Amino acid sequence: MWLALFQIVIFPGFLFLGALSLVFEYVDRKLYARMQNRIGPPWYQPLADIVKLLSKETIVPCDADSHLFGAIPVFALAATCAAFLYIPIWSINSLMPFDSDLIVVLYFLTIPTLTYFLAGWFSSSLFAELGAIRAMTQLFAYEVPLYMALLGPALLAGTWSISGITAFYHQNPALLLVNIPALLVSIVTAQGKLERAPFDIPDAETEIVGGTFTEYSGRLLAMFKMTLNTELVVVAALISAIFFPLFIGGSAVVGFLLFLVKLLVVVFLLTLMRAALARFRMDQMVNFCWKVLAPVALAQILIDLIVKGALL
Amino acid sequence: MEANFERENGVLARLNERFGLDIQGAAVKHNRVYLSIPEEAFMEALKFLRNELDFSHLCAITGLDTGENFEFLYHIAEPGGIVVTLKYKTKREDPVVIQTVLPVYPGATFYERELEGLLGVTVEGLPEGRQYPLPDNWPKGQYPLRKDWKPAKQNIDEPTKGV
Amino acid sequence: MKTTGKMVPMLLNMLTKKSDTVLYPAVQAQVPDKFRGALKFQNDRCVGCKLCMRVCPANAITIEKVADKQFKAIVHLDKCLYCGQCVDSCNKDALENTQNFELASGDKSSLTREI
Amino acid sequence: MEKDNRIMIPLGPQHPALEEPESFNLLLEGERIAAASVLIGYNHRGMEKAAESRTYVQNIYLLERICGICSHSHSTCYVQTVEALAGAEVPRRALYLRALIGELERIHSHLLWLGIAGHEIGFLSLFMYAWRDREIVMDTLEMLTGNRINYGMNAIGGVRRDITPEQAQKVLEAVDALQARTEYYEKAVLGEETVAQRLIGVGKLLKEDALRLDAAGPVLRASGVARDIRKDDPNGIYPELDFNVITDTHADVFGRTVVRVLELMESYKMIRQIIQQMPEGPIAVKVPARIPAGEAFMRYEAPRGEDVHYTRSNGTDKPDRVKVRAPTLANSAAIAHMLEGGYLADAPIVIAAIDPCFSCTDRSVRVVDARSGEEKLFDWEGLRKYSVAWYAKQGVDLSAASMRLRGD
Repeated sequence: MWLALFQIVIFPGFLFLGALSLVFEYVDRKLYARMQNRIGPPWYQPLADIVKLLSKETIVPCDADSHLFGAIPVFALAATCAAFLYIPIWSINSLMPFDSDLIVVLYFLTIPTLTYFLAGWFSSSLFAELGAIRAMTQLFAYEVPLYMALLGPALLAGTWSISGITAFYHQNPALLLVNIPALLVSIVTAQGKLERAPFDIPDAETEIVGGTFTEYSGRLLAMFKMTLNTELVVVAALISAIFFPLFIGGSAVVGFLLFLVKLLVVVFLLTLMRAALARFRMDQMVNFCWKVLAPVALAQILIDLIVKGALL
Repeated sequence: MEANFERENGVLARLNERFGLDIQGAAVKHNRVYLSIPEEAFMEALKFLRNELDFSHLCAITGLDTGENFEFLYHIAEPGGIVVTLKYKTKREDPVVIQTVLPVYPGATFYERELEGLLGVTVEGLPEGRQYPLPDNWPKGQYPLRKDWKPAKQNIDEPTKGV
Repeated sequence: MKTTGKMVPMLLNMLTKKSDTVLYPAVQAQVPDKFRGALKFQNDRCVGCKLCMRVCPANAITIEKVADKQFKAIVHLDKCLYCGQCVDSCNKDALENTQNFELASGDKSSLTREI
Repeated sequence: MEKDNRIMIPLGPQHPALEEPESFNLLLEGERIAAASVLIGYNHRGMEKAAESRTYVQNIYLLERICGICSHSHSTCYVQTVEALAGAEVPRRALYLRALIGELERIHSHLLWLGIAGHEIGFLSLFMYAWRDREIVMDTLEMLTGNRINYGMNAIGGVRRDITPEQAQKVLEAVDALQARTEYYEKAVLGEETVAQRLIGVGKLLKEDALRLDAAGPVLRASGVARDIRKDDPNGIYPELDFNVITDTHADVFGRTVVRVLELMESYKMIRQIIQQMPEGPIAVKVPARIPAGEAFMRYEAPRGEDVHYTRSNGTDKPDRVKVRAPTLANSAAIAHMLEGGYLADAPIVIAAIDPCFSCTDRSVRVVDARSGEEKLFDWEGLRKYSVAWYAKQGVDLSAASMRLRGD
């Protein structure tokens, strides 16, 4: 009981994940800045931003349902934190593994996007509502390719448990090469999930100002910011657990450092993508997801099935 | 180098030939012709320049207050670089009504709206629209470009009161 | 030929380069020698012709007589355009532009200065 | 739903995408813009009136501040009218210096625009790179003139500052650096698929329409009309320079980007020629404070298009009337046309593509009933229903969710 509480609140739960997310927000922003030939923020900037937001007044629009308006960010943050508990960090097993936890993690990761939609919808502001509708439309576009891309490796491993997938590829590292198309699809769709450029359509500031979060302020906005940051870490961790489950099973320290390195690689790719591309229009994004990414993910499933058949 | 302004004088000659205008008062410079014509002849002359001499580009419309008259200047250009400034005067008596040139130059909307807003003339044939360039809450009957209009003294060291 | 991700090599290359931005105000910004910054007045040269007052487009400078052949200049930094026309117009070189550009102040009255 | 399908959305006068307040009323039919009207005038500062109570010299600095980017264009155009009135023979070295600053200003303006375009389409790396490179040209201008934006280079009868050989060398170095960067943009930005997708076919302005609506500058040239005041009605030393008028046949935002990027190349070429050909000699002639009575009309190719000044003098030291028509006003009539028939999502980049100075989306939504023309306020519930219906047409059904969530 006490151990579970420790795991949820401190490690690897809320506090550890929060700290890790601040580190990777810094890494993301610094890399982005350096790629653009700028100095970028100092290391404490993400923390300072959060502290600043926490100290600001929280304004709830008159027309908004104040209870729901305040509860939505909590749900968002709780869902991403919960998802992290099922992802292996330094060993093959996550802290609370069970059968089919991949499905649970994916559902947990869908919750933040739904909360963005609800947050925008209940803000009773034009920009927020436009952002909400865009977030929802985008969800329908990237979610299917993302799921299919993760389904392929799981099919090949023959398990729905992340720990099981990790263990399988740890034993058969050569089979990781089969999953390269799925890796690419999942990195691109992860960018859509995280609502970062070129898929930052729901909060494109030149079009709809702050998007979903236009009416949010103070600690509620801080919670949303933390959700976005933790989501980055969780998604990167998920991708590295499924696609790079290499060199694990050693000591906890080495495993942990390796975990950080893998996260860095994924975050680096996500940042590079953010810096290198112009924002898509909604119709282009939907077209791209359905006409390019979904077929690639589908092909991956076929390949995985064929490989699995050949191995048997 | 004293140029004889062949092209510029050619334009004047064509206008003279067609409308029998008095072109003695015209000023001719390099690439520039400034011609004052009677109000009645203006629209026909403008159409002639637009349609037959290829003065297809309306650069600007200037309205000015000369005290007893309002003067309107239409700066029109052709691709070769000649700009004709066609001017006419109307008696300054309220309300001053002039004709729109929109049928000849469709891009003239804002230039004519500016005449309405700043000089207080009525441009007949200009579609309804928000006044330009003065703000919506500008007092009625105040036209800054009239010579008898003086801006209110305001001490810029004092902050202006918010709305 | 149009492809996606054309900027990637440049973006990666930039990671190895020194950044182009500086941490102003921690790092001093440099302005060129003949920068038109705040005015400097040398009252021993001024003969009180007030030409600078007349040419100023913004009525930003006032020359006042303090004693016989003694003048002081009052500049309204909030009105000054830093065009330097007064410097050009002064026949006695009593005025000059300095390189000082950090003139912001939270108090408007402090912007009217005797120089 | 079909009968009342048109809503009016005001874009502006405050919007994060642009710098100056302008407002656009867009009549939407579904997601397409059926009609657009341009509301401008939020920035009227009464400069033409103010110019009547200032001397000719003071007016240089006043009119220079019409625009923060084309400051040299306005002051050059204005001093040209005054010099024509005074009959002043401006020294050739002064004309060369004016053209030098003018071309550096064009580089500044086009790089600024390139950055803004990157920002509008969510390509922040382009924004950062273009504005970084703009610093090079701004530093050069600062070195030559003493200021970064309002250069104060023009005087009536010449220019105020001469250029030293060391400075000329620095200008050439800056131009070399900028040319390398611009070549890179030509390759990497114009060849970037995601950029092209956002720009090609957006904000179409066909040649006939561009001419009919008196568009100016890069907007006109991107519609395939080779019209440039520097060639057609040149002032100063432009006839002595060898350069091409850049045109493009895309007639859309992509074409306008191509024209601006290639014009940068032409400007580099011209600056090299200017430095090479610049004669020795005085940089100004003295012009008396009182200008003889008369009138003069001048045109100047500002970075954003044709800038027009008309000055009438009455024999005193103050002008009787100064008329200014900035290029954005010439292009304003064309914006409405470019927006019509396009998508709402492309409106910011279409507006930005004429390189105006404008600002952001209004909070209130005014609705015009297309049949009666009657204006009424469109409440949130109505807008919500509208957006649900619109997205339903796109294949996303939100109506059930919305009913449940709202409890109705």
